[in-house]
Amino acid sequence: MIAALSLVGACADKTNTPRLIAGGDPSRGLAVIEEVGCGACHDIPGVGWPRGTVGGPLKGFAVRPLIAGRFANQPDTLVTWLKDAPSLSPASGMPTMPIAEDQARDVAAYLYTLDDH
Amino acid sequence: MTIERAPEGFAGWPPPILDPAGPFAGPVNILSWILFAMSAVVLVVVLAALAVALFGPKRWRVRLGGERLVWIGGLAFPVVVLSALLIYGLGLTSHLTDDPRPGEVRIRVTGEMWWWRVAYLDGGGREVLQDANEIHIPAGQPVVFELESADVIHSFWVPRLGGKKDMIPGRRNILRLQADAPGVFGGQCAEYCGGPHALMGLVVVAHPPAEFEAWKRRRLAPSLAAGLPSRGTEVFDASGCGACHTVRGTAANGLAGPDLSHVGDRRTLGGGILPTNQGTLAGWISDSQAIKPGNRMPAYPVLSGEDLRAVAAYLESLK
Amino acid sequence: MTSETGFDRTLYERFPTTEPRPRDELDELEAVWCRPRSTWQWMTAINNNFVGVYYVGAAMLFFVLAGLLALLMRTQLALPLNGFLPQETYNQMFTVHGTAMMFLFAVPAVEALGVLLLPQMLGARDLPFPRLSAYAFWAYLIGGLAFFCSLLFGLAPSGGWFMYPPLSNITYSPGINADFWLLGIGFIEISAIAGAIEIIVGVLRTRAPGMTLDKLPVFAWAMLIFACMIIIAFPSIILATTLMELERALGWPFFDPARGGDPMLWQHLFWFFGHPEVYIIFLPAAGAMSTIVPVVAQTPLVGHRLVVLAMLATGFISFGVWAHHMFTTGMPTISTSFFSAASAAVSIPAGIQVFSWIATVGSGRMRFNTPGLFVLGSLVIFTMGGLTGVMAAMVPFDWQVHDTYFIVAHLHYVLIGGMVFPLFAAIYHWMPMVSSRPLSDRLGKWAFWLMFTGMHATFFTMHLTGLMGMPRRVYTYLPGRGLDLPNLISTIGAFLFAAGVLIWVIDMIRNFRPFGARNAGNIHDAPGLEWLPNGLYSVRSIPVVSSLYPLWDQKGLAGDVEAGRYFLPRTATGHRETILTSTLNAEPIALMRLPQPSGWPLWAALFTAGFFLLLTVQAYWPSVVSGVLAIYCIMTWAWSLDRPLPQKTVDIGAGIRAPTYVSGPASHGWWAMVITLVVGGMVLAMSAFSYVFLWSRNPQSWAPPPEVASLAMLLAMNAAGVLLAWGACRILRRGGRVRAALATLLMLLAVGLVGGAWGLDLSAWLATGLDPTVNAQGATVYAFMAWQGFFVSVAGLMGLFLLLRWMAGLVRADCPSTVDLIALFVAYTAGQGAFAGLLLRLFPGS
Amino acid sequence: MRRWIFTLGGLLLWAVHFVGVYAIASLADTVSTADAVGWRMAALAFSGLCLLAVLLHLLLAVRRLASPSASGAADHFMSQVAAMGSALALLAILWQTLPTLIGY
Repeated sequence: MIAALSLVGACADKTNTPRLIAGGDPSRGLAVIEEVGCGACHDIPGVGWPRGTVGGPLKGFAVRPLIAGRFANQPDTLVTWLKDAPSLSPASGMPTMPIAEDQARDVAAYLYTLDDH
Repeated sequence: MTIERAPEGFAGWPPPILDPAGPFAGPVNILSWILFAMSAVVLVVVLAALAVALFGPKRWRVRLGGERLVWIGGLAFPVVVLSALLIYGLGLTSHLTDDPRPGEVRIRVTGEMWWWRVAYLDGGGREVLQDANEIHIPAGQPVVFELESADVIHSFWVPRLGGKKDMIPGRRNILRLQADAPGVFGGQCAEYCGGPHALMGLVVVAHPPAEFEAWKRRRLAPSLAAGLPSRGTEVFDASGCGACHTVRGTAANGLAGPDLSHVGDRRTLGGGILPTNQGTLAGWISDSQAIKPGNRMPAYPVLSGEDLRAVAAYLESLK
Repeated sequence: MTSETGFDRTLYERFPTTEPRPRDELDELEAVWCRPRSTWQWMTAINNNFVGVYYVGAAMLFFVLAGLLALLMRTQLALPLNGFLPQETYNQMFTVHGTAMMFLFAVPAVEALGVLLLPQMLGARDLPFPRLSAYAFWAYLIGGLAFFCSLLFGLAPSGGWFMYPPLSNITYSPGINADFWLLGIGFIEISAIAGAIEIIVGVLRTRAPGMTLDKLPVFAWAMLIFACMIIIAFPSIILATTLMELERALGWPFFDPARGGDPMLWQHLFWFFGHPEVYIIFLPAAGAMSTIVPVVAQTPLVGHRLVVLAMLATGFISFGVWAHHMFTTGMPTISTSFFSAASAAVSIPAGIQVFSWIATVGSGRMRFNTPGLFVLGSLVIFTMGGLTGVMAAMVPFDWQVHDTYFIVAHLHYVLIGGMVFPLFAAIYHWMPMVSSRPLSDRLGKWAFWLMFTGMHATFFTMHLTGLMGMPRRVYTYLPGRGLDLPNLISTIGAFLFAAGVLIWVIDMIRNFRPFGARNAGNIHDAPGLEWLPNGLYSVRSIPVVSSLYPLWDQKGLAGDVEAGRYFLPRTATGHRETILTSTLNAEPIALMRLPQPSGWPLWAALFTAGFFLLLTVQAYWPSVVSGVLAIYCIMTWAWSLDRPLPQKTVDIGAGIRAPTYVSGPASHGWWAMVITLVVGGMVLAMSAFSYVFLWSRNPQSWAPPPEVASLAMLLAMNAAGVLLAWGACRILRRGGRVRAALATLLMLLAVGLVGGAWGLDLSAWLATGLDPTVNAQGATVYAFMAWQGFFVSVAGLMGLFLLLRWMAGLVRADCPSTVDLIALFVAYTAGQGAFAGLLLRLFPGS
Repeated sequence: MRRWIFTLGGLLLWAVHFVGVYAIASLADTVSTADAVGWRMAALAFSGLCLLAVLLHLLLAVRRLASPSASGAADHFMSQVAAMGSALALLAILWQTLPTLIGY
């Protein structure tokens, strides 16, 4: 419900987002997030529970300049990060996630709808 | 790698009570529909009588407005309906509570705040294998569950396989369930047990009998990954995880928490609530309180990112 | 028909009298029954016209408060994984919601309705023990508020309203939260039993002359059965809560399996109370329905005798269904089957009542005013709840739906249809009688339709939610499983329901405004005595009743009553008074003097509350002080009772003379004491059950009792106590100052003997080395000792009270009631001591 | 008191029967389960006894209703309640006996 509302809101504002993900579908992305349990570590708008505290909260992720405070928040980097964070940052707590490329793109697309501060 | 979706849980559509998957749930489904039909008929009769009493023509109302209606509608009608139902219901109760027969697979499930300790028993009732929150059974044959509790009262319920039964400290209750075909069935604690009772789920996996035997043989041995030295095992040992958890084939032999010997092989984490993968494992280890508030595992904010990942990877490798 | 008391029924023909009444009679009556003037007088009012209204008001306050909690919970459940309420807060809220609705709203509300309506319905001036009503009300209000406020400090219990151990024991519920629950329940136990005594004696002994049992209003029947059920059922919860507090505070293991206890004992004790409780709530409401339906249909109730029978049968059979809450606990199949059969049987009386209401509506012409609508709504909702009840009575079906939202739906259908809607019908129906001003019919219809729609939206949906597998008492649920939509609908429904209640609250505030006309009169053309013109003294004169529907069948009754042409048209002795009548045929026996308002019941309630509250927060010394003060207040209150009047007999109307003092079984005090002792006896019976139950769980761990030979002394002392107490009563009646002194002495000796027997028993057990904290046998044995010790202490206080009265010259042959009642209590205590001694030594034997 | 006991006789017998069969079943469960047949027979015999008693009470109540000596509306009312209560109790006891027959 909240998810649907926030999606509607997000789509209305984000028609000119610079970070479109080719083939990424935000609603499928949210489904992947729930299936894979990203909430175990992150507080993600649209995911009521769990609201993990281990990784950073992802509210306003779309307008953040950096991923994990280190890498430019660009679509390709994000997709790589989602699948295999340790390859970019060996000290990160974020493990390799069991998601395929297209699923990662969907998740990234969803994260880029989170533009409210 | 693909995601295996968290099992269709204990709840949802179609209503699991009306979607039976075995001979202990099937007759209850039939009973349910008989009861629904009975209720619908009675309700219609009452409402019709009421409607006539309120709006009917004078002649009808006079016929209705005597003590005869009370005798027929309030006494005779319910007596007939209830007598039939009672005879059927008592017979069914008796049929569904037949004693276990020798040779049936026996599994002891112990309710703990807020997870399930699972032990597979041999013919003599000795424990041969321990696991948690996920129960594997052979399909097509009755399985005997010995239900116990370690702390407060819980209730073991897998709606598609049959009714629930309470787990009461100091007592052992017997429940027989059967899945007709292989499949995954959600379950849930039904008796309020404090704190995160809402998040105390479980999964039942039914295999073809031969596969079940194979699965059990595989499980009897320690996980291949258990003994291998890795950063994950080092962190696991150094953090004292073994004080509460057992990983067979290693020094970790704690009994307070769930057995982790094959935790990577379990579909869910945290009592049927999250899928098992490195990410959810890391989140759970680092701060399970944010996920399942009130559960007995403390948060581990002392682990570095790399250590956390290493432990998560190690646990995931325990298949 | 033969007379019950030797009263000559032809005397009734003298009424209505024809001679003119003296002019100042009415002024005297009004002066004696005067309206309170200061705030303090309002607070210490004891007349049922005031206490009844306070009582209903307080119950409705708790209804609204507990309803607000429901709204908060529904908001949390509106969305899956919602974060509106934290888990612990949610768990506390559903516990308080259930507890408050059952104990602070439902039972007190129907009891309050009885206190408010019964005297007027029965043609009495007031209930027989008005000060007890006041005490019960204040204890309830203070205790209830304290319990509710615990929520604000996060100190509320979180174990669910049935508080199953081990979850509620000290290990899993540390802190004083669970103790607050026990505290709240404790007050309700006190006030419910006090109210039940009041109602039983009121219905059986203070009816208008001629109101034989076939003319007893259905509502009064319902309240009578209700009160008897409280007397039988509440002892079980008294025992259960006492045992739980003993386990929590002192570590006596009644429910701890590691030390031979059994959590199932709690379930048996709780539900032996808990299921009758549902019918305890339902019966008065059904009685109200059976009273209101004939009025809205303007025709006598069809099948009146069947309805009375149905209520009696409910009163019995509802005690045979308690374990249908325990079908999933692994009881033997045969036992579950008994309870299944009884659960089916208990629905027959409900069916009789439903069809009697339909037939009544059919034989009359329905008026669709607000009470009429609530009555119809109740009929529909209750029928639906009854049907799901029959479903849940089928054991295999219950295995599936037990502890799911299906049951949540079922119980709300039964309770809202069986109690809340009838209560609202009753409020709309009787408001013109209570405040002489009707509630708005227009607003009432809005309230009804909002509540009716909201109710179905909320709870009908829950049947489905339950079948979809949602367990009850979950603070959240996972998304993507189809549960989102039904839960959202339920939440919207809950707010609709609340909107209806809000409209009613606004109307109530409007209704009690202190200005404007108040002259509703009998606007419904209802047939009951409560619709006679009345003042604070109830009716001007107490009519002779010759019909079940006196205002319909006895023409000119209202005028004659108002003109003082019946019994007691004045105050005969210059005090508050009413007529004491016989139980079956309501023949006048005596004039019963009623007490004046007094602050002592209020103080007693305050200090009783203080005692328990301070004990809960572990301020032991202040609590002892408070307890002593409470005892002092109660004694002072009792001090003014049992005083004979100078006039031995008075004219109670038309030259009929009646005594102003009676003692023994004819007196109302004797009845109250006997009923109190029945409560004690029931606690004892439930204790014996608990003892045998715990033994059967662990027979091998039972240690041998003390020597059986020690029984001889124990029994002899108790028997001697009984004999002396009986002797005291006999000797006092023979008159004389020496005999009065002798009677006092004998009674003190009797108390001493019974106390000594207890001491002997206790020391014998202490000598065996049995420890109450080590195993269940020790715990139960010492629980028996503690219970007997409590009775012995009360007997000791009574002895002290008697001694003081003797010194004040109040122990006399012309007022033997005090001695009689103490003798009854001492004799019971002796019997209880003997029973406990026998049971504990002979079962299971050495 | 005697009037009350007569009026409530049927229902009181129901209560006696309920407590009796429940006690017999509980005892059987506590003491032994081996000899179930014996316990069942005992329960059935007890049920039969209670049924007889209720029938007797029903007969008495009906006779009192029919007898011309019963005068007054109140007496008649109490006798009616007694008779109907007994009839209802008869049914309830019959149902309560069913478990012993088919409910094991």
